Amino acid sequence: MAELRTAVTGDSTVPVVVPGGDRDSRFARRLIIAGATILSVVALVAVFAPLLSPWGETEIDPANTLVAPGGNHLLGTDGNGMDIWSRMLYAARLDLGIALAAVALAVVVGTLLGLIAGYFGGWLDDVLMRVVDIFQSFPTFILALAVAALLGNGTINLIITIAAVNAPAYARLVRAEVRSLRELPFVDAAITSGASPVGVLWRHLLPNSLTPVRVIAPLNCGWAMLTLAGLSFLGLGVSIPEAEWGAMISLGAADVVGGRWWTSVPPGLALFVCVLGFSLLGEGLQDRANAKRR
Amino acid sequence: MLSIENLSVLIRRPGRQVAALSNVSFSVRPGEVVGLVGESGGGKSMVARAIVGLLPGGSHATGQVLFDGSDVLRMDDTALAAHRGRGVAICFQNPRGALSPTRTIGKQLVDRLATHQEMSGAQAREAARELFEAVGIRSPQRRLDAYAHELSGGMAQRVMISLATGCAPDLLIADEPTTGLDVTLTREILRQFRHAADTDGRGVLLISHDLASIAEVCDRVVVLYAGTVVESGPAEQVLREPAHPYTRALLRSVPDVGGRPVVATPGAMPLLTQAPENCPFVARCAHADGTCSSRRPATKPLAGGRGDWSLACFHPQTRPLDAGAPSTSPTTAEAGAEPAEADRKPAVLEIDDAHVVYRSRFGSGGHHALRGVTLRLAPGETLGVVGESGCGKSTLAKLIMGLVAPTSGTVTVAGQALVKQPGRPRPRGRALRRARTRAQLVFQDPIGSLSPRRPVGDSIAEPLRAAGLSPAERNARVAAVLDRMELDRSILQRYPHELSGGQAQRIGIARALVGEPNLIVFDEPTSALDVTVQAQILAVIADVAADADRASVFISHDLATVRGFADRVVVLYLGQIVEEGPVDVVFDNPRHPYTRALLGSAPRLGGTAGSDGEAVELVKDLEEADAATGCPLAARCPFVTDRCRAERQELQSYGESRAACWRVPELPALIGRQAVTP
Amino acid sequence: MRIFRFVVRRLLQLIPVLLGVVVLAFLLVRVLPGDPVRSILGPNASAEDAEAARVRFGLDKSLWQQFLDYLGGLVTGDFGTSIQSGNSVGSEMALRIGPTLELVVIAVTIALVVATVLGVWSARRANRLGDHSVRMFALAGNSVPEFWLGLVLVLVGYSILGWFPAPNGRVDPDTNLTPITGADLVDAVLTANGPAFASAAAYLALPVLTLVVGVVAPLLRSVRASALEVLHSESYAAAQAHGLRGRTLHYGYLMRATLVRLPSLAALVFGTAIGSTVLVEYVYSWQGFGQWALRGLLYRDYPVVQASVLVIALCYVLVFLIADVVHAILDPRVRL
Amino acid sequence: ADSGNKPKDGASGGPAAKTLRIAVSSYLSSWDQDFVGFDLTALMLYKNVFPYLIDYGVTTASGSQILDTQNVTPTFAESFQPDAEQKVWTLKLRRGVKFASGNEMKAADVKWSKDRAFAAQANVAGVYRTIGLTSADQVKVVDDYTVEFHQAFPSALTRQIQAISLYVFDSVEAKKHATASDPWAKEWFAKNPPTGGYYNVTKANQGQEIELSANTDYPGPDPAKTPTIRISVVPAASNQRLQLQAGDVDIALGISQRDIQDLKKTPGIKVISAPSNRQVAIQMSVTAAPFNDVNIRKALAYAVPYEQIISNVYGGDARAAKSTVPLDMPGHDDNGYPYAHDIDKAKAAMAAAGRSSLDSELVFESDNEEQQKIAVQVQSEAAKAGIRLKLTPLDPATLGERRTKKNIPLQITSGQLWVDDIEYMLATSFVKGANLNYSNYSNPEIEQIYEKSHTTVDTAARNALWKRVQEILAADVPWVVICQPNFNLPVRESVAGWVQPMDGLARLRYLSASA
Ligand SMILES: Nc1ncnc2c1ncn2[C@@H]1O[C@H](COP(=O)(O)OP(=O)(O)OP(=O)(O)O)[C@@H](O)[C@H]1O
Ligand SMILES: Nc1ncnc2c1ncn2[C@@H]1O[C@H](COP(=O)(O)OP(=O)(O)OP(=O)(O)O)[C@@H](O)[C@H]1O
Ligand SMILES: [Mg+2]
Ligand SMILES: [Mg+2]
Repeated sequence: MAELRTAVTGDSTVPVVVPGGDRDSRFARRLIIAGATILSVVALVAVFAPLLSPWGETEIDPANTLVAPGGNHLLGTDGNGMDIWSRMLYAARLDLGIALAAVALAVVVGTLLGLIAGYFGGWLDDVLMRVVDIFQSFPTFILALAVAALLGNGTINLIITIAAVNAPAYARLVRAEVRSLRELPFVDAAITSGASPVGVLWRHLLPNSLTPVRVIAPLNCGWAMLTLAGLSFLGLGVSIPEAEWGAMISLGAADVVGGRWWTSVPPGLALFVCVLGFSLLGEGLQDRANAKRR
Repeated sequence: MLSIENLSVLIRRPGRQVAALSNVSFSVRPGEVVGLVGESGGGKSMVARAIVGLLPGGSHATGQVLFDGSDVLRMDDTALAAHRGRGVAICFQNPRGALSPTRTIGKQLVDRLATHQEMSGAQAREAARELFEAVGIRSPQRRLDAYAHELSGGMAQRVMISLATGCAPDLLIADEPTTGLDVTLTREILRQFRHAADTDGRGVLLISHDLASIAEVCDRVVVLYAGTVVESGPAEQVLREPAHPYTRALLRSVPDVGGRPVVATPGAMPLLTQAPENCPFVARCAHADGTCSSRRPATKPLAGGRGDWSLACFHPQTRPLDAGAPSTSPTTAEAGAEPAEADRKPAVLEIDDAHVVYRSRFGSGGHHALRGVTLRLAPGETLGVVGESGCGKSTLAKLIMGLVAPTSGTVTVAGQALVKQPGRPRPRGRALRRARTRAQLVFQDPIGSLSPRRPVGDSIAEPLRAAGLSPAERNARVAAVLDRMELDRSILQRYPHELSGGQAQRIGIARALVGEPNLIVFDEPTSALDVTVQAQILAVIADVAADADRASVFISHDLATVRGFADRVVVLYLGQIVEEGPVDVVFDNPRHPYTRALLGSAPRLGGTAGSDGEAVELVKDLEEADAATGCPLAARCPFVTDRCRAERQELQSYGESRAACWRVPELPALIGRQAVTP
Repeated sequence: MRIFRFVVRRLLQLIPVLLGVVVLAFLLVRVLPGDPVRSILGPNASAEDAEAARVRFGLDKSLWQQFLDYLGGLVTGDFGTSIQSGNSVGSEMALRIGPTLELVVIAVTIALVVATVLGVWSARRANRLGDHSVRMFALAGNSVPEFWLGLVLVLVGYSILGWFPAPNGRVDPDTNLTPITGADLVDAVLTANGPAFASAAAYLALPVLTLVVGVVAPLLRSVRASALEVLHSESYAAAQAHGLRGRTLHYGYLMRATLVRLPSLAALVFGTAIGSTVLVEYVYSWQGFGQWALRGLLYRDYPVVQASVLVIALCYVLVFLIADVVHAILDPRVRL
Repeated sequence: ADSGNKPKDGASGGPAAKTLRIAVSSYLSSWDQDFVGFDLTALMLYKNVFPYLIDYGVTTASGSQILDTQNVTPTFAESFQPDAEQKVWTLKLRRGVKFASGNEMKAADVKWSKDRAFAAQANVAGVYRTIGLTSADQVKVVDDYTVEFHQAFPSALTRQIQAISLYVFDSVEAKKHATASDPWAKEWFAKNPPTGGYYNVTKANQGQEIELSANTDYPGPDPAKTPTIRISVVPAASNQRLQLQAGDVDIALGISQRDIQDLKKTPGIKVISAPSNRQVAIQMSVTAAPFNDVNIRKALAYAVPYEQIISNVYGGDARAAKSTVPLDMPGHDDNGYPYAHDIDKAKAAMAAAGRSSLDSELVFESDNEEQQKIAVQVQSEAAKAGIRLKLTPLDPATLGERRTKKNIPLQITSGQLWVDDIEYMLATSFVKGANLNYSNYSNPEIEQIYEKSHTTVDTAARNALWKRVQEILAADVPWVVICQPNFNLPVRESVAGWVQPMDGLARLRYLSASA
């Protein structure tokens, strides 16, 4: 509700205009569009990386290590003589892939747990939630290292690690949602219409409990990418020499001090933009959801 | 004091535009109670907002809202700040939502007192206590430290009134102060406003969708339809002989305890994007002609009308609203013959001494919601269940549907137990699911009872799926039931939020009907709906309830709606049946003081019913009455004796009805005395 | 009293969780490949030497026996002996946890204050330029990897501008700070050591900034959203319509209602911040808990890993407990 | 303020600074050298705070001062001499050497220290086996200042081995803290740094900073030159560089290779360079497929891009290998070492093995940037010869375990031997079961030569043996020696007196700085 703005005129036929209205949702839409655009560009880059990059993902130009941008190498090369520009493009594949896959896995596992815990309640709920507590309170990087050490440090394991770290949040979210949905009349309506428990869960509670998940998931994707970068920095990321932004940044981070910004700034920007894309999308979705609630 | 002149509000949003108000004019004088009535979306709240200068963003307002001579729409910030609270104070539509959840209500009141009456801390607290007392809050000292969520609806409304009066305004606005409250409270709250006008000389603007309930306390009424004033005038006359077809339609939509039948008006209010060019009611009006649809009638004083009675209509009606309405409806006429016949068939529903206790999650104890209810319902019979909010009506519905298990006692639906009951077998798996479909429930919240992310077609077909029908059969049955509900097929693909309340409730009834159940329970199916839509849905329900081989239970806190089509009625109080019998017997000759109290507080249009003198006033709110050992009503009953307090009476037969009260024989005499010494 | 009962009940609920964490950590470190004793023995050690070392640390016993010994130790507050340093894990941890907690607590507190002030400010100017810029800055800050931000801040703040001390520790050794709790600011206050306080604060500035930038966005987003919700709520409109103004309106009707939902998110953010310290500590040579735990993990120092997992989990659940209590205090609707 | 008259410590100018600041990459794991603690930072500190009774001398090589591993001289000891049979070695202690507690160092301290070492069954006990010392009885106290070591057999390595093992605890102080369950005062030594060396530890904040003060009571040659040395832990190499550039540290021990190239050009900083005998190599498992085939080992040896690695990884600051034995090691011989980068020969060798391609795994240390880069370059070139390598970085614990299991097909190793001698090299790396023999290599002839070398004391005879050893190793190629990187240390220009440690453990006593 906005305040009336003064229009000091005696004429009662001149409308008094109250500012405001829907700018909220307009901005939310812009955020969503901006985020979606960024992400589509990144996705396109990921798909067409081989066409866009003059060098291979791990191709070495031995005569030209750490050369500055220009000439044969659009963004210069790193300490191994690999082309930054090409690696930066290829990295979109791994980064997007891992983030999306990890979040998807987390959503599936977390939602399932949350549904079961929230719907059946009782001891099952208690046990599941305690398990979720355990996982949630377990330090991320120890979990990551454990998974990496157990399964070797491959892409799949990174996905598992990041999913394991995120799944508890979804479990909680969905559980809370299911618990409040369970009290709503439509659930009673389904039961009295003879729906089986699985039917109620699957056809009624699941679709309705996913609303907050949809809002959180994009934000979470961005966060997953940052986690991936952090793991790379700790040497727990993707295996050398695959191209991944976080790994590129952490490899090149030390170069910045010596003035060789190109090894880490471009992948840093790429990561930043991509995470920002997810954040914008998430923020927009959240805005829209909030506006709907009001 | 308040004079609204030619006020129009257009709300502009990209992609949509609403003409919320079009050329509204009326005034409120000090000491006067003016009622503003009309259907939902008619623009009532918008008027209130314009008066306090809180129009929504994107509003374009023209015209004037003159308050003591200055135009609220054009006030600057300081003038507005002085105007709000001190000049006009508003009681919001949803009192619990309008109270800040994180501040004690005492502090909220003190804030108002400090701001507008420049009181200091201790002084303000004392004044707050007194104000609470004045609006009928018991143990006000303790309540000062309560939070909004700890209050019942009635209590919250009282607090809201005290907050508004705490600002010491010249004009008090109450936006739907009684929606959601039950009949006994409604009366009490409305009286508070009359009181404010009479003793403090404040102007009062009472907003409601329900003409009948506010009629009693208003001096004048203004009827709003689609943002236009269609009729305004002295309350008494407008209500008795409304001249505008819309006002008449509104009044006819409201059921009456006296038994006057509800007449439904088809159609719904248009959503205007511009100030109307024609009469906005034209599409629903029986008297409409070419003029009505080409021109918009000007507001003119009514020829021959007394006072400032004016209306905007080309065809003012003059006949009284319901001359010679039959006092009994056809369905109830058969009622007397039915029980004997019903006894022979196997009962559809049998409840035997059922108790329900809601256990609290931690610790012991719990809430005893039903205390020994015994019921029997035969096919074809319609049972009305009435009682105040919180008396256990919904619990009874859930008990029947097998959504709660009885703590003791038994419930049998179509010969089967739906939940685990002590010492009885119950079906499992598919058999249980089929058994469940034998009884169906129609919910109070029509939209909320539909799964939000499923097309409604899915929801309707749900019982058929449980019965294991093939998709083709399902489609046929769904199509049939849609026809009966007069709904278009295209609605099946829609989602619940795309439906109007009336449509959603038709869907709800369709879902209940589609599986041909033996029993349908209606739990306050119309209380969330708009007045004219209510009338439409009640007509549908009456039709459904009349199906010969199906039993129905109709739950309502409003006795009048029950009267229309129930054969028998039970009156529930604190989880117990206090009176029971054929509907006309109970309504025309109530035995229990509680039944009398309920009947007494039911709104009635000026003098239609004649039992006013016999009304029983209960002394306290429901929540303050704790059922101890004796009669559950003991704490609130004006006729209470020591015996009532110590011992509970069982249901006793009095003619065709039964009641549980020690003092039934003496009551008529007692009531006479109470009327003399209140 | 009700709060007390609630806390006790919640503490009891923590027992299975912590027990689960203990079991999981215990098993996890043991199924990890890698031999903890090899790294302390040096290349010339024979198999017998290795066996002797294993015996010294009780690693020759059965898994069950080791677990029972460990549990027994925990009950008496003994976290075991570090394989790497031969020191008691408890005393090493005591030195490490203080600094890290100090860092995280300060950062989260600042983030909370900033988020609250800016969030409410932003909500009041919803959809104007100021609001948009605040949100965009927060989002941008949230989209940069912490270690990268840290390195850049070091480069700019220390090397180029020279405003901040070298990233080589937590306090200038010349101030002769006597460690008591390990949290330097606290110790400086306790020992009334002014120069040490100044120095510790200067050393804290950049790491805190790094963490704050990393975590402020979700908090800000949440505060803004709930402030907006309150501003649009009927209860706020009612207070406005009744002519309440200024401080009464702001503090009585806006702030508390806005902050009600913040504690649980703050707890979550606290958890993330604890996780991020590993990186921040590395960048700022802040030999704290995260570095200690990471090193323990890399060398499979079983007792160290077990203890650090347990302590992080404990911090985490306690912070959540505190958040719930604060929430209950702020929000009268919460039933305890 | 010019103070040119004051005596200079060979530094470039200014008065001697009281404090020297050194940045290291990690905190030491423990102060107890017998039982735990086995990281380079720890070992370096031990060298400076334990009284080591004998140590290497100093010599000058190609313009810089280096430790002379051939010349082991008494420091805290008066003398250390063998009998005629070279089996009994007599150690005479210097009088007046005091621990921080004020206790004088006596023979009983040496005896207690050796008893403790044997009891620990780690570290010293392990290396003593190579010179025939296996039990505490072999160490005998003669009088308060004389101890005898009775070896089971004579050894040419005794001086070298004792140089790294003869450190002494303050046993009088230690016994005060010993308990029945902890007779060797492990708990006390885990917390309390040893005393009596060139430096005493005056402050040690867990994880952060260590302050060393010169031991002014040291009565022997070469006392510590700088009164106070502060060692701070800075894990990020780039931060070490920044601090060195800003003058906040004087010496940075953990700077990465490419930063060193930059720092050579940075004013105010000098990079001390010296050839070193640190070897970087790929050890190939000779007992597991596919590298059990000598031709495939040769293929890899030809496929490694030596020059490319030297220039890309070390910025040219490394020497190519000419033999499996390090370049400057006595007895080094580069005759007949054929391996240089040549993909055609590599393919030919593959063909000789009957393979056109194969898959394998190259393991390296996960936090080692140098090894990681080498791995990438090797992977890229080896692929050209049909050897497809999966790169597997391993953390220390996993690496340690897999090494004991001997199941790593290829691994990058790097390091320098503590003893600059081929017999020691064979003992540690090439005889069956040797600890650093990750290749699982064994060759009967090498075993024979090794046996013979124990008793061969004559230099020419030894060199003849070593020549044969190198021929055999070149033919068997258990290792691909990649290069021998030079030692580089960036310091502030004010720092002087650095002595290049051939064992990689800095002797801080020689360091000085001008203020
Ligand atoms: N904030 C808003 N933005 C846009 N349109 C609005 C807004 N508030 C109300 N309207 C529209 O203005 C019209 C009048 O609304 P108003 O709330 O005054 O109706 P009402 O008579 O009070 O109805 P109810 O009985 O449901 O409270 C409706 O058509 C509604 O949709
Ligand atoms: N799930 C529950 N747990 C605990 N108490 C409950 C529960 N449901 C209802 N109650 C309590 O039981 C009593 C009866 O509730 P019920 O909903 O049956 O009343 P009602 O007559 O339908 O009221 P209304 O007219 O407000 O719908 C109320 O006091 C209510 O607070
Ligand atoms: Mg309204
Ligand atoms: Mg109900």
